[in-house]
Amino acid sequence: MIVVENLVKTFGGFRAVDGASLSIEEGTITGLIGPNGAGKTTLFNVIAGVLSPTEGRVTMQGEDITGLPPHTLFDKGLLRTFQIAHEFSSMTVRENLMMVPGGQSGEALWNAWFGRKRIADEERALLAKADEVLEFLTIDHLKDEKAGNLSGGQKKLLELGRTMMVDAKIVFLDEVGAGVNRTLLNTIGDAILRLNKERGYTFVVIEHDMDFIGRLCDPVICMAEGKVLAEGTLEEIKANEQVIEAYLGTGLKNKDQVATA
Amino acid sequence: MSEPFLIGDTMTGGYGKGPDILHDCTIAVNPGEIAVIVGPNGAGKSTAMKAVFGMLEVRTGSVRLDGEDITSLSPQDRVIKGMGFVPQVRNIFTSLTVEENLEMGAFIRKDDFKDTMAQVYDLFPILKEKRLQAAGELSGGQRQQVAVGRALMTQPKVLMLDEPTAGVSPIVMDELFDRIIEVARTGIPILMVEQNARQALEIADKGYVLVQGRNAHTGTGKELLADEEVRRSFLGG
Amino acid sequence: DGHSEIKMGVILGFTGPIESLTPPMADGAELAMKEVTDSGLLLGGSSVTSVRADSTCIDAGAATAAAERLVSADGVKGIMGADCSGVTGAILSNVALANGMVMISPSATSPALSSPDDNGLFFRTAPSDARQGVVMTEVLMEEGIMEVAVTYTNNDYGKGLADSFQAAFEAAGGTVTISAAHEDGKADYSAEVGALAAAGGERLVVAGYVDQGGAGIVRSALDTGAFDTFHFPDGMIGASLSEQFGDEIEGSTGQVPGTDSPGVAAFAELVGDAFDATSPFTPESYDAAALIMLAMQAAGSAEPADYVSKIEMVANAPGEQIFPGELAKALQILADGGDIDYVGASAVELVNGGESAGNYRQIVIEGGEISTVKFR
Amino acid sequence: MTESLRTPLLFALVAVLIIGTGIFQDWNVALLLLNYGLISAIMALGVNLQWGFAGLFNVGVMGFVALGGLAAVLISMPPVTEAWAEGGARTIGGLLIGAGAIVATIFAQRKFQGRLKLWGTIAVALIGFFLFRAVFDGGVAAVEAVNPAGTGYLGGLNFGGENYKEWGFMALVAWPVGGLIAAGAAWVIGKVALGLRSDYLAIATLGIAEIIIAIMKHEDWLARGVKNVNGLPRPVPYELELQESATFVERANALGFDAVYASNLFTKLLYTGYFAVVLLILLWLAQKALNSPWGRMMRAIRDNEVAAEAMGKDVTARHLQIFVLGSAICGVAGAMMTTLDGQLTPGTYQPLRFTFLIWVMVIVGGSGNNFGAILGGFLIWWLWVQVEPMGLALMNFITAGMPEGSALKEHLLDSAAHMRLFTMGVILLLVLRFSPRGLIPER
Amino acid sequence: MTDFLNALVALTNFVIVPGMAYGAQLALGALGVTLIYGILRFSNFAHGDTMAFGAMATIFITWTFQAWGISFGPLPTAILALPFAIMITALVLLGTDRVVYRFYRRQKSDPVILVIVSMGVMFIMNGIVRFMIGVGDIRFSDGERFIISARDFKAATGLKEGLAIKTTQGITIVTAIIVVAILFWFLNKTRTGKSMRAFSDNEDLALLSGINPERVVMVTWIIVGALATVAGTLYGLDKSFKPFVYLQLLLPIFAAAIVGGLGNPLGAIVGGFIIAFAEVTITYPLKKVLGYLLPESLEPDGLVQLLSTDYKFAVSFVILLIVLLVKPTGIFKGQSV
Ligand SMILES: Nc1ncnc2c1ncn2[C@@H]1O[C@H](COP(=O)(O)OP(=O)(O)OP(=O)(O)O)[C@@H](O)[C@H]1O
Ligand SMILES: Nc1ncnc2c1ncn2[C@@H]1O[C@H](COP(=O)(O)OP(=O)(O)OP(=O)(O)O)[C@@H](O)[C@H]1O
Ligand SMILES: [Mg+2]
Ligand SMILES: [Mg+2]
Repeated sequence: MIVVENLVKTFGGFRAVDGASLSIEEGTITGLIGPNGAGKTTLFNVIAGVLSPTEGRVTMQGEDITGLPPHTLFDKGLLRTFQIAHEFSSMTVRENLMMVPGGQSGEALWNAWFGRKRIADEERALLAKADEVLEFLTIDHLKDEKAGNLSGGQKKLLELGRTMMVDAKIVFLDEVGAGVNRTLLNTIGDAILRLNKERGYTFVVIEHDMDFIGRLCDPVICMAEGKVLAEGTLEEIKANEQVIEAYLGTGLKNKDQVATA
Repeated sequence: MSEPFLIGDTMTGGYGKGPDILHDCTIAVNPGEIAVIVGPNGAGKSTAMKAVFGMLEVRTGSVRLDGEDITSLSPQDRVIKGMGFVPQVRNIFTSLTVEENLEMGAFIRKDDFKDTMAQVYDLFPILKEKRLQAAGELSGGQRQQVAVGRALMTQPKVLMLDEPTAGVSPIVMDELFDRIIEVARTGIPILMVEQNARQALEIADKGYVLVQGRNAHTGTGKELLADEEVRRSFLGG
Repeated sequence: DGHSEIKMGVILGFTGPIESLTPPMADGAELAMKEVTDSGLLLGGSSVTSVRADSTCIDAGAATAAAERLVSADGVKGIMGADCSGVTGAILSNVALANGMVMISPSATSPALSSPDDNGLFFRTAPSDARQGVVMTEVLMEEGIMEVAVTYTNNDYGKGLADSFQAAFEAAGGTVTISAAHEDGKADYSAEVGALAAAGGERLVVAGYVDQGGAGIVRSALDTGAFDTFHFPDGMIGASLSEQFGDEIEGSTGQVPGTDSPGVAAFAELVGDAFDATSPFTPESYDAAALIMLAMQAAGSAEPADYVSKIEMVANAPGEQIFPGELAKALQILADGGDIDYVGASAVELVNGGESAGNYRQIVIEGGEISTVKFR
Repeated sequence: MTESLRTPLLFALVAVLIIGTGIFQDWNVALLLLNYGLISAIMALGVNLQWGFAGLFNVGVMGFVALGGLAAVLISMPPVTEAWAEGGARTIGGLLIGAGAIVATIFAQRKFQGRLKLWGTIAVALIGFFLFRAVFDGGVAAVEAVNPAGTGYLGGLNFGGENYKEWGFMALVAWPVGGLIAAGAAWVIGKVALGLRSDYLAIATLGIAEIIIAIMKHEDWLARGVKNVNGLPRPVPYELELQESATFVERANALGFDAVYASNLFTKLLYTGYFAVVLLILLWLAQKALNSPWGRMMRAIRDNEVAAEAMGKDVTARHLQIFVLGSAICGVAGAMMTTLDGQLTPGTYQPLRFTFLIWVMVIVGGSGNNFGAILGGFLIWWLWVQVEPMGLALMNFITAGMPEGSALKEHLLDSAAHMRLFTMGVILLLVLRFSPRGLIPER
Repeated sequence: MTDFLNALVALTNFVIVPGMAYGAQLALGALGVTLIYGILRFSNFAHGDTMAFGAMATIFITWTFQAWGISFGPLPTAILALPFAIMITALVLLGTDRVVYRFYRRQKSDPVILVIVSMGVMFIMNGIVRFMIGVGDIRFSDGERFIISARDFKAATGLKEGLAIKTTQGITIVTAIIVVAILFWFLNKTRTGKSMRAFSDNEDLALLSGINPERVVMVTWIIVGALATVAGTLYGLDKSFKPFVYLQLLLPIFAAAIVGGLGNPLGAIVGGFIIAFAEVTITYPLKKVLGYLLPESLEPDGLVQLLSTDYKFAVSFVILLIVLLVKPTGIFKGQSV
């Protein structure tokens, strides 16, 4: 579905993504892991058109999408969430969701002035959809709250909720789990699986929670220092020496002392 | 039971003129202890931390540090009293370099803080590498490390961390927890909010489960981990 | 009744780009009012009070509103003003014409304002630029100067004057090396002076204001050694010229409206230390106010509709010549049914339906002081 | 005070201020204030569209207002036939060559490759420039030589001939044209500058506005430059005509009015009617837009451009759209204002008056709220004009007790004019102190 | 050879020296603007009038000194008066902050509100200055006027072209260099300086680090007061003091601050020079210079001027636009709120 060839992104002299090549198969939930600063978010940003690559090429279903602006990619069905929540802080939670779908006829000024009827119908449908998503995310009681007033985790949920407002082909999730309650995260995991199974969404998931990755993802790609370090099932990855050293580690050293103290 | 070192006692309060978020919420920690707050998103965990730190008005209840009532002190004054805090969001100076961020952590210290800085760099080697880079250009996990490093620079008498491990890789998380334990062992009480709740409760002496601004469950880390309902509802089974 | 109070509007740019020029102008006009009031002779003992209003010089809307207020709310019987030609035009067409109000501007010199459709309500005591350009050419040619650089303040006064001068000077065989605008009230004139210096010329003609960019240009030209002698038209000639530059501009020339009459001296004496009598357009302001009041006396009425026809009559011959400080005498003559020829501080002579005829005093800077060479 | 009561009360306050002006000063003053207030409200609406809806920091309002004013001349003045004959064709030809040169340069820049790209492009640009100057300068000189004191420009498109002043409707035509010209300029400017963030966009627009004014001041062939164009036709009858019309005098007298007074009121009222219609139409359009999905999208873009872009909104295109719309509104207002003034005076366009004062209106009124912007427009304009007598009165009051002729008293009275801005400042601070988000804040 | 020297001197006298001096003046003003922007996060429109106020204070004190017979040798007496004027201006600014700005800071108002509030302050200061000292031109420079005057230079070198450097130009340039060096050191190397940057970056977190916001604000205003007074006084010494001009200075000052990158002191300096040189060079006719350099036969007839001075403002803004299009946040990466 998405093929990344030899991608390089430099900041000043620093190579944040350093010749990464990978491909994402249609219909999979691909996990993307790697140490902090490995270049995962940067890779997302390049694919999603926020950053332009220094070198390399990205294709989506055979079509070259390198350097296309994010809104064009959105129209092609490529959605993403932000690691650091980018909510519309002065709008209500519900409006945050309702603004998402593209091609709303009310977004054309002419209709805004003279097409009240059509807009009203569309709005009703949108509203219902938004409320459904909010309920799913357990934040429906906050629908009229300003998004800026949400808690850290709630903002993350809203990020996710936006991708659920439209029919996407491929969704990039950048640490949706960080700061989200584990019980809720399980539910989110269920939803991702369902969207994947029932609607055929492709997902790429950055996450540091191995349980979550384990439950959802196959295959898993591990990046380090801007390059792809390893690829395979989670089991294979977990067994990879380099991955353990750079990323997974071997658990707490001080655990016993404290627990008994 | 004697008075805990730091206690937010039956706090009730909310943001500005808005509704109460906290309802008779109590949180306490003693020297050498790690207290962990867990709970669903929006339960009021961050709010409770901010209330303890004086960043929002506590309408009823009080906050006491070492027996002294500090309910009406400003956050700065609490810093001077030895409290250190890492907020959940906006917790670094994005336009300052990493090193300057750490220096700002040591702002109130009059002594030489080179050693502490070296310790922080030891703990988070990547920060040493990026020490002259603007913190805003770091990756999410790196920022988190800067934020914790900044708080450690204060050499606080009590350390409060709001989700310090959000977004950090497993290896760094382990080290972070290790370090937190070490800090606690030197006798500094640590109060933290965690969503990586199981790992956190494993090292916690005390755990609080907050739900809708109220204390829902309280116990030692072990007890809470063992509690079937807590596990199911808040720790993801 | 004999002891009524007549209000006269004084509308000038008290704030804004020419704010430093306007206070003495208003003082000049009010001096004339005080003189008339003190005489107790106007229309059998009426007093004249001034109502000041701010034309802002730049904001036609605010100026129109201020003038509207003068006319309809304060009930003034005549307007001394305005100053900048933009707002003057707006006030004239929107307020004065519509209400049949008389306006005498002390400083608007733009030829464009002498349009035929002012309904005979608009006058000015400053001469139109066209004539000054010719006079200026004569002065320079007599000095043997054939090549000059010109800088003008970028408004209709400066531009009009520069244009008419350039036309006259070139027709007389002279060369204008460059004609560069400068904006008033700006921070720095190095670029303009650089350009003027590079173009060169025997003398620099500064068609600006002495309290504004004109002074800045002269200062910068002197400091860099670009020019040592200048030629100054009316806007540049005032006490502050010699105060600021003294003998640094020794040998510079210029001309101001004025005749061989003792009016200027009389005005200076009359003013004393009260304000700067030689500041640009200050004598003209005194004259503008005086003309309105004298016309009222001649008409025996303070209504604009009645006295408007008398303005040219009192301003021009025949009749006894009237100088500053002699308003009481003039009022008496008029009351007795006599005729006057108001000369005033700026040698007023109204032609072409309300324009000043334009007699000029040629000056030179000698020993750091402005001294008169002759009259033209 | 509840939100829903606040808006009508504040508008009532403005009404009271204007009516009070009518009662205590004069109805002519009140109506004049109202008319300029309407224009100010329209400008504020335009700025609010850009800032309040989309967060575009446009500080070039002055430029668009001035372009509107230019349209008033270009449409409603008669052509200067002699100038056209002397140099019209050459001037226009020059302009076309100039435009062609720009197109050719862009074309060269796109098409040339390799080393040719830089030098070829520069060469094309230079050749174009000299060609343009060679043709254009001569045309301009010829045009400006035609009676420079009276015309010296090409004039406009009013073909009423001798009686062009009777073609007052041309002034009405000029208003939308003013909007179009401003919109065209805004489109070009937006293409170039809209990529800039907040304050950088601000200074860029400020600079562009200065450039527009510089052109209007120096290109005499266009609209006489600083020599001004006076006597523009107007869409309402002249007071003098009314005063001479027997029927009007009769009717006025029947109503108990003096004819002069009545004629003044009548013309002003007609203007009020025109302006109010324009304002109401624009307000209706703006309100509909704000409360539609379009408005929601705009607010989202204002809030967080990166996220909006990721959610499929074409931020650049939307910015351009709203920049053009807002500027067009300012252009319409500018044309209306020039018609009301009866003259185009490029020298009056100063940023303080035509940019920052409008911003004060928007912010004090309440940005993001159309009613707020309109209220701000009326209120601030009223203050701008009325603080002058207020300052004067204040000084008179202060000095009332002082002995006649004392130096301090003189000094205070002489400074009265400066109390105008001082008072304005004090009031501004007081208003913003008590409603820091504007009088009618965004929802 | 002499021709070449003449050309060089002409260019120096009319382009380089005035450009440097004007650039330094703009830079000093822009430093104040940029500092407020960088730390208190709003564009301060009152800065022009603050400069006027500072210069006014200097003038009053200078007059007092002159009345007492105190002078400063070849340098202007005003330099002696500066420290006192700085104190007064800083006090006034602190008062303004207390009465006006603090409220909005506590409210965490939108920066644009603060911009409009600063316009209110501008109007008030504007009134106060005009009320206290009037609207006219005031010259208050004394001491030696020139370091080298054009006449002396010609006499000394025997060249046809003169070169003039005014004392005030010299002082301005030297001061600008010193001030920016100190400021740079202060902001980047001292604890207080860093805490100021931290405060501007993230106020809440600054609080959590024990930084006293009131102190940061106070220090900022004191520095701004000093900068404004120095800039205003030097400008007034070089040209003359007239309140209205300070309002007009605001535009090029902002242009300078922005082109260099808002919030960046070094940018303010570079921006100041760019704007100044843009105005002076692009409109400078090369006629004379070429006249010296080229053989007689090739001497140009026209002015050889790229653009007439009418468009000097336009030119500087075009340059500004080009710079911004190439580097959207100014030459030295600035901030944006
Ligand atoms: N704008 C920037 N300027 C300079 N360096 C940058 C910039 N953005 C990112 N980097 C650097 O690029 C590297 C990769 O960052 P990235 O955000 O892609 O990491 P990541 O893999 O997402 O890490 P994490 O798991 O912590 O989110 C980091 O070392 C970071 O410091
Ligand atoms: N600044 C604010 N103003 C108003 N309400 C707020 C604000 N911040 C948070 N809230 C509300 O207070 C409630 C508790 O928020 P808080 O941030 O304490 O949650 P939390 O337990 O930390 O959640 P998370 O795990 O998602 O961080 C939430 O419902 C949130 O909407
Ligand atoms: Mg990341
Ligand atoms: Mg939280």
